[in-house]
Formats: sequence, structure tokens, C-alpha cells
Amino acid sequence: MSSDLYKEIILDYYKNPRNKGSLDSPDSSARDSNPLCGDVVEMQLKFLDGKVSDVRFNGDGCAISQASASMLTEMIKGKSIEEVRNLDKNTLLENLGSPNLGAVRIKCALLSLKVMKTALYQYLGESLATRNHHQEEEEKMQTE
Amino acid sequence: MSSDLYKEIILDYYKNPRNKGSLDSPDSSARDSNPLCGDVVEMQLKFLDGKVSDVRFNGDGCAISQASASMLTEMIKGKSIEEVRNLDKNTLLENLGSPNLGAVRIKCALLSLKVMKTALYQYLGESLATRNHHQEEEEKMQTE
Amino acid sequence: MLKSAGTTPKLDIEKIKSDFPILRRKVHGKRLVYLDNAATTQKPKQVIESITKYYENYNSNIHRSVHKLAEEATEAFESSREQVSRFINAASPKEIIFTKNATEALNVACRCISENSLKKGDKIVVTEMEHHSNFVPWQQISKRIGCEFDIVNVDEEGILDEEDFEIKIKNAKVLAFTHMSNVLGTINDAKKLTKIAHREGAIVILDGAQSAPHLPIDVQELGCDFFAFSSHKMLGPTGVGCLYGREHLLLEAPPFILGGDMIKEVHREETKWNDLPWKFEAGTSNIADVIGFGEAIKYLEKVGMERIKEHEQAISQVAIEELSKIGEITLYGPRQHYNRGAVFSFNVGKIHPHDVASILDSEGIAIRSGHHCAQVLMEKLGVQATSRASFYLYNDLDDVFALCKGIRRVQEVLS
Amino acid sequence: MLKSAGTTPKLDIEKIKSDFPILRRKVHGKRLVYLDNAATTQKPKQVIESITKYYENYNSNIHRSVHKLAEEATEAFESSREQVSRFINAASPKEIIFTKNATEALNVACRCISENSLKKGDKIVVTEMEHHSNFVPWQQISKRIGCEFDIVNVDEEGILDEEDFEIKIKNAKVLAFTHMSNVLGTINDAKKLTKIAHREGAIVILDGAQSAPHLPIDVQELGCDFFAFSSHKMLGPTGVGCLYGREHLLLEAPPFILGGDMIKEVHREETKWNDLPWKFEAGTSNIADVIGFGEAIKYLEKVGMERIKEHEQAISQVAIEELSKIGEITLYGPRQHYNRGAVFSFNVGKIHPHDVASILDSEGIAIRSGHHCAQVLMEKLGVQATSRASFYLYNDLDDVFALCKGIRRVQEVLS
Ligand SMILES: Cc1ncc(COP(=O)(O)O)c(C=O)c1O
Ligand SMILES: Cc1ncc(COP(=O)(O)O)c(C=O)c1O
Repeated sequence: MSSDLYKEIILDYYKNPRNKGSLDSPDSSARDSNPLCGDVVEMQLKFLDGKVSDVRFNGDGCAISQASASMLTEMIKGKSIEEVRNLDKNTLLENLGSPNLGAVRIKCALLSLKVMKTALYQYLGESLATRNHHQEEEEKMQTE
Repeated sequence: MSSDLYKEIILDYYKNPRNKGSLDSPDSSARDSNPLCGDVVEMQLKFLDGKVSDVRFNGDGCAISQASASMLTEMIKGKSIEEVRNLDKNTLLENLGSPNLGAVRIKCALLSLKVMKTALYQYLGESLATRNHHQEEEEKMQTE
Repeated sequence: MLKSAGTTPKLDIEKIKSDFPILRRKVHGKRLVYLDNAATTQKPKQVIESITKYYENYNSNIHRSVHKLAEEATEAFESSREQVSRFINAASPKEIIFTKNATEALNVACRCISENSLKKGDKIVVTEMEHHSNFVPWQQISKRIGCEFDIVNVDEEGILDEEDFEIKIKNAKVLAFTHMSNVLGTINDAKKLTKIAHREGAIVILDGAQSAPHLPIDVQELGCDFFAFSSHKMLGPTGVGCLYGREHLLLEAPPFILGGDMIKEVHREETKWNDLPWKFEAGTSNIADVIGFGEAIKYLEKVGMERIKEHEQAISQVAIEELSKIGEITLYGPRQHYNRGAVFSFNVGKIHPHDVASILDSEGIAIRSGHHCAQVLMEKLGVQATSRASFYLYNDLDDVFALCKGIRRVQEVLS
Repeated sequence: MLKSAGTTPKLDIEKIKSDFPILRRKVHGKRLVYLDNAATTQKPKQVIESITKYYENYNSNIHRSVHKLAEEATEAFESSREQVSRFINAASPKEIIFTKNATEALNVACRCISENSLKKGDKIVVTEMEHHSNFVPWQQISKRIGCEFDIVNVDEEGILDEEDFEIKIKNAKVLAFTHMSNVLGTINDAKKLTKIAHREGAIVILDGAQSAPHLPIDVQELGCDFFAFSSHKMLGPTGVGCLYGREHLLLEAPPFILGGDMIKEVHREETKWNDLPWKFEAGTSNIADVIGFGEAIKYLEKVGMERIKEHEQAISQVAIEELSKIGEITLYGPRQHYNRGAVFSFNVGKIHPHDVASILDSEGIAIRSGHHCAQVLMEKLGVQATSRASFYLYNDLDDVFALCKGIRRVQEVLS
């Protein structure tokens, strides 16, 4: 196939998104957009017994941002808060099958992670940590 | 001799300036400076019977600006107003023996001409003409 | 290949292509089809070499030094200014100010006008099709001074609404508009609009970033008071823009950036500005690239702006035809090939423009996706973003066909 | 040849010279002795080639496009920013703003401070040895806002008068000074002066146009709030400058130029600025030359800034000795070779500096003559102009000897 970026796996999640929609009463939710291309991702989380008990995403944007969001919901559902907190971008990118997305498209892929972490830290009440984390995260993305 | 710019003739006028000083009661005088290098030239003119009857220059600056001023006084002394008015930069440059001074030094060489013309037009009461002429002159120098 | 629309002989595309080293490059193993010319154009070897030649032979600071290198550099730099001046038919090279890009040029124009001529309640008029660089400065100065800020509508086809213009231009003090839209390809009738604006007493700023590369320009004929454009969009190097301004307006205006070279005398308490155009060129200029820009203009003049325009119209005609044949495509901008630039914005069904661009890229085709620095227009079109293919003198009909084939491939992959 | 002043191994001058194509050039049939480095420096082939390589292989607009060329260009551009950031040890690449030259950088700093932090009656302090680019912006903003504008004296030897500084810095809101004088070669103790200024609550702007090329720089160690410098004075291309600013100051400040790329969202009525550093980089950047600047910094780092500094001190030692031997010469600036740059201003009897420069030029020696954009300093020195010879890493003692021989020739011709 000619388009290396669009692995079967990304296309699959794009065409058949899992966990798309919204939760009735989420414990936490966040929304952000990628100013460069207008991708929008929203994440809603529910927690139980220190775990992510349920998660939904909603959004609008390119195949990569939407596939990434969908896949991320599957990656965190049922996982402990600690595990989700430690989830890093490399794991997500590997799961997407595209470790070398390039400087521009990587922002699309990582938008969902940023949104999910925001919702998580919000739930944990770590607003300052979130801010620091955010900055680091953004810097990493930019200097990729 | 190694320095092409500094012809014997320029050195002669620089070292032994003719008509340097000031007139007792000039009919007209003007002064200007070259902002790029700080050359200053002043010209004083006296007229009689439609001719330049006497002329002096004063100034401070590089060899080229001062030699040019000195030589110019000799070139116009005794000439009719019409002749002096029509004196153009090429004639002066040729007299200096340096028709190809280059974009920067040419301003030094032509400062005295500009000052002399200002004094002349002032005498003739052609202030507007002077201004236009000035602009043209400057433009020519800049785009040399 | 191309049939010329007019009477002038058509371009020798193969010869032109061979002047652009980058066009020999492969992208993802495919021939590079470069269709992102509205963002920036490629450079012919003549331009690249002029920069190398400068650095290898006569690199020097200009204007103030008397040594040989400085003299050569000053001459080359100032002769680029004359080249530019002739290219747009300015009344004098004094009216040509070099900036770092068109954006800075527009900001300088905005400052020139706002500091001296604008007061609370004055009206500033722009259009819905402005690039951010000719929109945000006016929006912000309106806020700061308290001006009325009016935006002329564009119609369905992306053409300026003349009736709306006639209403909004009434009593305006400033009209700032683009000569050619970087999204729609629309070419505005700049001469006519300028005339109407002048009748109202407005100062007219024309954004020529997209027109100067593609159309013959005569600022005196157009009648505008300021005209801004960018070297990098017309075969020249990055880092150089240009502002043309009427001499008396530039003379009256305060300088924009303060420092070396733009002064005549500095004293402890006060400073006297330099003559035009240097009053507006503070600090060391982008000497190498201004010289490179001069070379780019020489190249364009040699090919001929009239011929470039006709070449692009011929491409437009085929592009409109071929793109329209693709199912589910939405094409924005004027539907007639004449009097429009070869810039095509489109959307393919519900597919995100970034996906379109990425998949085309894997076929070697470089287009742009996004809001193209024209969010107000995007809002009007009711979209977040579009895909945009933009052509130039080195493109040909094969590139149009490659684009269409690529779009069909996108549809295959993503549906 | 040169004995190194310190313990680091000395430079391989022949190797370095061979990297600079222009040094093979003959001027008036003579070997080019380029001693106008304080105005602009020559470029090594690595820098020239990086520009050619960019235009021939991956020229594209950056940040917004997703195609391959755009990706490569964006990566190279942003990695230059990181290179610069490391070179001066900024806390983050966000604090590195690319401008068109040091002059624009200083103007941006001035705007940052003046818009948010300055009011009538506040005190702004500069020094007598400032370049116009770090003098005129402060003089003019003082006038506009109604600030007190104080100028710290320099002493006989061209060294900052510390007592006068201690008095004038009291209660100052802004201190703007040069790290190294472009006329005298004086290196100011920036760390110490900054500390004192900070104690008074002043914001400190350091003009690094002459220091960044010649000394190891660590902005965090120096402690300054802003630091400005120019690519073209440190082996890089023309058209690029750089402003380092502390993140929180840049965050608070309004943007300088408005338009494309520096915005996050544009709506009809309002606009949201982009994140740092892009908030300050409106319009298409000088992509090729920023990449070339990164290459220049790589070159400097490879040679080693410590070694460059020592090399120049060794040159200074001999230059001071040799120049002092010439009859009727007046040499300005510090008489000690350590802790001064290899920039020498002088006058030869009553001979006008332009004549000195012209006659040296005929011997192949390029120096500068004039006021060096430092008229306030000229006034202090009591002269209209000086001649100035300035050295860099590719100069050696032969160049010092050539200069001295040239000056004797000037005396012969003109006396
Ligand atoms: C000390 C100093 N500051 C500022 C500048 C201005 O640099 P640029 O001309 O690159 O803007 C210069 C160079 O001329 C300088 O020597
Ligand atoms: C219509 C229009 N105006 C202004 C600009 C700004 O040009 P630059 O990015 O060179 O400053 C552009 C290019 O992006 C444009 O297309």
C-alpha cells in the first residue's frame, strides 16, 4: 500500500471507531484542539476502585487524531490510575503502528493523549502538576 | 602607485588647497555634510556681471571631498552663471581624474557640487528648483 | 502540450523545469509534484547561485564601508531595489522598502497610516478573503484607536460582493484588501476598487503577496497607495519582503524599527531619521537575499509575466474541468478560468484535508491543508479547513492529472 | 605562529581559512585581508552549502503543511532553534525568537518592556558606548512615555565608569547595555552589572551582537532578561537575528508584528495569539537562513568558543603592541589585551578615516571607517569618525602586520 502513514490499523479505528460517544455522568472530562489543523478531541472518564472503569471519546478531525483517540480509549479502559498516568507517547505511537509520524502529524496522534491526561489530572486534583506536565508534553511534541 | 583613487591631482589639491578660506561679503553661501562619513563643505560665492567673480570653500573631511571642493572653485571662478549652472558631475569627476569612484566615495566627491549648486540657486532665488534639483542629484548619486 | 490562451508564445516548460534543481527530487520514491506554490515557491538555480556567488565573492556589510567588497555589495543591493522598482513600475526606487516578508510590509504600512492619519471613529475596511497578515493588523489597530472595522462580504463563488463594498466603503479612511486570494484564487479588480476608495478619501493598501508572483503589476496604473509582497512566493529566497509606498506617505510616516542605518544623526537627546528608503531599513539588511530576490525578478521578467499569467490560466481551465469530474469534491472559488489565479481549494467528501494532503504526499504530490491563514474566510465557507493545490510556471497539465489521480486514490484509501 | 594564551590547544588557522571561499579572493590584485568583522563576518562553505542544500532539496514553507518537504524544512528550522538555545544556554527553545537582525531583536525587547511595564517618570539607563540599535529605541520610548533617560559615562580608556553606573542605576526600571563595544572592544562585566540592576528592580537587556560571536555565552549565568544578537556577525547568513527573552516576560508581552503564523485563532472581532516562540514570528520566517545560522553555530561550537576567545586575545596583544609603534596614531579602547575584543578603533594623525580605509583597500585590506553607528560615543571621544579594524577566527598575526604596514603606506601617500 502506498500510504505508509495509513496503516490498516489506523484505517480500521478510523472507519470503525470504538468507544465513540459520551458517558452519562463522567467523573472527569476534557477537550482540546490542535490549532494547526483544527482537530478536536474530547475525552470522558469514569473511575472505580482506582481504575478507569469507563471511557468515551468524541471529536472531529483527521483520521490519525480520531483513530488515536479511539485506540487510546481501549488502551486505558480497565487500567489502574497509576498505569494510565505512566502511559507515554511512545506506547501510543507504537500501538498505532506509526512510530515515525513526522513533526507535523505527530501532533494529531498525540492530541488524544494530552486530552486524556488533562482529564485524569483534573480528576486527581493536580492542577499544577497538570500544567507542568502539559508544558513538558507540548515541548516534547514541538521538538520532536 | 598603489592607490588608484588617490591620483596625483587629488593629492595635490588636498595638500595644497586653492581658494580655501572665506570671503568678506559673499553674495551667497551654503554648507552641507555627508551623513555617512561626516565630510563638511561650505561654499561662498560672489557674482559680478552675470559671472562668478570670486569663490571660497571651507571644510573638513576626507581628501576626496576637500580636493574636489578646491578644484571646483577653480572650475567655476570667472565662469558665467549659465555655464556654472550647467556644470555636471561627470565634468567634475573627470577633472578629478577619477570617473569610477564607486558608489560610496562618489558621494564625497560630489558633495562640493551639491553645496555650490545650492548656493547658486539660492542666489538666483530658485528655491523650488533647487529642491527638485537636489532630489535628482541625490538620487543619481545613490543609484550610481 | 499547453495551448496558449493568448497570442504570446507559450512557455518552454521543459527548459523552465530544468532550472529548478528540486524538481529532480523524488519524494517517497515518486516524482515530486509541487503544488504548494501559494505557500512558497521553488527557486531556480540562477537565484541559488546568486546567493552562493555573493557569499563566496563579495559578502560585506553595505552603505557605510568604503572597501571593495562593501562597494560591490552595496551596488548589487541597490540595483536589486531598482530591479524591484521597475518590476512594479514604482515612480522611484525610494518608494521600495525591503522588509523580511509581506507580513512585515503590511505591518509597516499599517503603522505608517495609523500613527499619522487615524483617529477614533474613523472607518477601516477589509474583506472576508484577507490573509491574517492583512486582517489582524487592521483589526487590532481598530481596537486600539477605536475605529470602526468593516469587513466586505464575498459571495457564494468567492467573489467580492460589489454592492456590499459600495456600502461599506462610504466615508472609509482606509481600505486594505488582497489583490488575489490565497485560498480562492479570486483576483480583485484592484484598479476599480482603489478608484472608488480614493473617491471616498481612503488610503488604499493592496496585499500583493499572491498577485506579484503571477500577474504583471503596475502600481501607478493600479493607483494603490501601498503594495506589499514577498520574495519567497515569487522564486526568490526566504527572508525578504517588500513594501511599496507613495513617497509623500512614507516621508510623513514615523519609522517602524529604530537603530543603525535608519538614522542621519544621533545625539544624546534626539535623533534625525535618514532619507527614504533607508529610514525604514534599520539594522543590517538581508543583503544576500535581497540580491537573490533581484535575480528572481530577472528570471520572471525573462520568462515574461504576461506569459506566466496565460500559462496559469490554461492550467486553471483544465484543472477546473478535471477536478469537477471527481465525485464528492467541493471546489471553492470562481468557476471561470480567466481572471482567476491557479489556486484551488477543495474538500473531498467528509475526509479531513490533512488526510488528503498526507495521502497525496505519499504519491509525491505536495499540497497544503488547513485554514491557510484565512480563518474568517473559512468561517464564511463553513469549514474548518480545505485542501489547496496551487500552481506556478514550472507546473504543467501532467501535474493537474497527477493531482486528480491522487485525489481518487485518497478516496479509495479512506472510504 | 600564534601562541595560545591559555591551556587549550590553538586553532588550526590554515584549516579554518580553507573553509572560507572568499579568503581566496584577490582585491586589487592583492590577498584579501578582511578586517571588517565587527560589521559582518565571512561565511564558511558549510554554511553556504547548507543554504544551497535547502533550496535544492527541501525548500518549503514550515509548520502548517503536512507534506514531506514541509516536514523536513520544519524539522531543520526548529532544530536550529534548539541549536541556538543550547549555544547560549537558554532554559528552553521557547525563549528563542528569530528576528531579521539584532536591531529588530532589540526593538522587540523594547516593545515587550515598554508596553507592559513602563510609565511616565520611570528611569531607563543606557551607556555612552551603545550602538544606535540599543540607544535610539530607548531614547525614543523615553520621549514618548516621558521616562527619565540616563546615559552612563565611559572613561578615558573606553571602560564603563562604575561609579557613575552605581549612581545612575539607582531606582532604574530598565538597563540596556552592550556586552561588548563594537567600537572600543570593551567587554563589560555583564554579570555584575546585571546583578546590581536587578537589585534595583530593573529589567536588563544585553546587546550581544558583538559578544555572541566572540565569547562563550550563558544567558542564565549572565542573568540578563533579554539578549540580542545577529547571525551575520557570527559566520551565519544575513537576514537572521535572535532575541532571547525570559519566558514569563515574553508570555506577558504583546506581540510585535501581527499576521500569519503568530495567531492561534482569528475571528471577525478578535484574535488569540499563538504560543511561544511563534507569537513573535509573524509571516513566513527566513527559513533558509535560520537553517544556515544553525550550521554556523555548529561550526563555531566545533572550533570552540573558548579557543576563539583565546585566539583573539593573542591577536589583540600583538595588535596593541604593533599599532602603538606607529607614529601619530591614536588608539581608542582598553590597552590590555585580556578581557577585550579584537576590535581596534584608531585615527592616524589628521588623516580622515575614509582616506585611511580607501588606501588600505587598495592594498587588499578591508577595514571600516565612520561613526560605526555610535555617534554618542564619537561625540565623547571628540571625533567625527574613526578607522576600525576587527578580527575573527580566520585572521592571524600576518593580518596584523599587513594592517600596520598598510597604515604606514597611508601616511606616506597623504603627508
Ligand atoms: C553592538 C551592536 N549592537 C547592535 C548591532 C546591530 O546589529 P544588526 O545590524 O545585525 O541589526 C551591531 C552591529 O552593527 C552592534 O555592533
Ligand atoms: C494573500 C497573502 N498575504 C500575505 C501573506 C503573507 O506573506 P508572508 O508569509 O511572506 O509574510 C500571504 C502568504 O502567506 C498571502 O498569501
